[in-house]
Amino acid sequence: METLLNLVSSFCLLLGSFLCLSGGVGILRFPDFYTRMHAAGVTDTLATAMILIGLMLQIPETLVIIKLIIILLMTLFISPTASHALGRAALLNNLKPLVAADKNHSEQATEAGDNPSKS
Amino acid sequence: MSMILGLYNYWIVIVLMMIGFYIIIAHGHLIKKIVGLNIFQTSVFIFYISLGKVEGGTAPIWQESITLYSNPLPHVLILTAIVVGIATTALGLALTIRLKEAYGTIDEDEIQAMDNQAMDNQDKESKPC
Amino acid sequence: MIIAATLAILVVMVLAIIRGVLGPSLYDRILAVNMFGTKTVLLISLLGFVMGRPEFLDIAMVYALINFISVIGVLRLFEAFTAKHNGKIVEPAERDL
Amino acid sequence: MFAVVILAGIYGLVSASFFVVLDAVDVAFTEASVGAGISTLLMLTTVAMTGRTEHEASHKPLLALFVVTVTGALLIYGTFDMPYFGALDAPIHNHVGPRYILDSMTEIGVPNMVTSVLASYRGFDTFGEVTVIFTAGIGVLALLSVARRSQDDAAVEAINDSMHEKHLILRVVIKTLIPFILLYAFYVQFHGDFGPGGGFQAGVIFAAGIILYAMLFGLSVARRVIKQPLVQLLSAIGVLIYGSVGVVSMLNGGSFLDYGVLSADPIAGQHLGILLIELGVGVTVASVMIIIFFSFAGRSEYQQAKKGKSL
Repeated sequence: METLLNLVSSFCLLLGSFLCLSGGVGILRFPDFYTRMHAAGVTDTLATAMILIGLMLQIPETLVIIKLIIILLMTLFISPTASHALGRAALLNNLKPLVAADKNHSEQATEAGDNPSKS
Repeated sequence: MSMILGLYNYWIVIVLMMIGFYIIIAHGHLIKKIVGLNIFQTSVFIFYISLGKVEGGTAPIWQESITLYSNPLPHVLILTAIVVGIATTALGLALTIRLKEAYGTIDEDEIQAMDNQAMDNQDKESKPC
Repeated sequence: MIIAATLAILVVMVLAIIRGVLGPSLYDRILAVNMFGTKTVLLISLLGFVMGRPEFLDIAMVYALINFISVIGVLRLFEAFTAKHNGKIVEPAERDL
Repeated sequence: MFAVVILAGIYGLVSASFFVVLDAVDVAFTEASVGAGISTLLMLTTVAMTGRTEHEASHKPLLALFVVTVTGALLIYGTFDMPYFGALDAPIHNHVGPRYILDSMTEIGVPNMVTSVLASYRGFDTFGEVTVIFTAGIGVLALLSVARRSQDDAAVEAINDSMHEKHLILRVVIKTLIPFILLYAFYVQFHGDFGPGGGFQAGVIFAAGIILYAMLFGLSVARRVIKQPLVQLLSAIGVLIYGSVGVVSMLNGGSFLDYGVLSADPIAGQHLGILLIELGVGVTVASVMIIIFFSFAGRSEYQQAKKGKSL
């Protein structure tokens, strides 16, 4: 039982670390804001969940597990909301996604951030 | 070598402190000055906290099985200092806002130039009398 | 295993800082701050386990909350700012900083 | 300038994790709630109000660099005599530190030594700090408060209403989240004896919850929920609670802020005293933070309204 728990916990931690790293590489390497946000937002949620579950399996104390569950719930609540707000704000301010067809045009828009949609 | 390993915390603090100091004296922009002040402040916090650290000790919350704790005194001092720091920072920012309203700029040199000009004008006005 | 996860998170934090410094637009920077914040939550909970005193998860909890508050706050303020200035944003100047 | 401020926010996050590594959990707690959240918000508000562009600097970096280098070199020279990092025989660990660590459990009976030192051994210091915070709150109020007029209110509310249409998801999520934030603040407040936490942190977290509400639902709505005169009164009451605990302990025959005499059993008296004092600290810090934010946001709305009129 003990070894099984350890094994599962190690697996979760490793998976979480891997997801974290891929998110980090994504946020650095992707070409425009929206893809970066995709990398960060998607990995953030799952990686956090994985690492926290891995930690939960490490310790028998109930209070600690409850606290970890609270953190997990809070992250699940918060991080998609934050991503939503961020993406929405960027879109409303005419930060255009980088599309292959009008690459030059949208790059200009990204730089200038001109004429926000609300008056 | 042991000196480097033993004293590196102070050197980090000094580097941070000097960065903050440089920002304060080299930039005219008042908000940047406040940011510099914050960096300076945090370096002092780190200095105190690193003084209180004991090798092998843990956080000063009493537990049956633990005998070696870090020193709680610096923690107390810094804990209050942080909250006081934010309060004073807010005061500084409030002053900045009022300066902006009064002068239309928050660049130190420009404010000084305006002050000097106003002073000169006053002198010119008062001389004929 | 915990140590490995901690190291991975440290690496990701460095990457996020790089994005925060580079980040061409303001939103990239906010994204970096947000990501940095969630990673800090993880780092602190992992560090609690590394140091053998996992009851300090309270700090991680505060982090999760405060990070959210600051991201929302930044967005709201920036939105109010752009609404106020009716689009006269000087984005190129911001890039130079 | 926004970038500068946001990077300063990251700096706050980093330094808080630094404090965790150095065992200072209470300090990390405070830095987490203050450095990452509120100070960034205040700076951003100021930047938004004063304009985000910076003029080409006309400073002389060489002289400044010289001064900084010389000072830094002297300071580094000064560190050569300092005790090594983490050494147990450093002077700081041989003065009053051991007494706090060894006797606080028998004298005060509070597991968290930081709380016992903060509220009991060094109650005078903390009283002074609370007064400083209170004074800073008054200062901000004096600098930024705006005489309110009803027609301004209507204009501001119209702007806010149009904005809120766009934030449905955020509003729903935050509405569900805020009770938990406030509850958590109370947990931090009353759990400060046993784990990291206490009045300072709880006050900041409570204020952060209110600030979140004010940001999403508009300042005028928040002001209707939390009356500003009440908050101003509360900030004074917090300091008064603190001071009066000291006076009561004097009346009971002890010295100022000596809680042992508050109850028949000295340890119970200490517990009671620390609880009351932390309550006073929490009330003052929370209300001062709320006052500061309300003043900043109110000023910004006032400027906006004035600009709208002149156009």
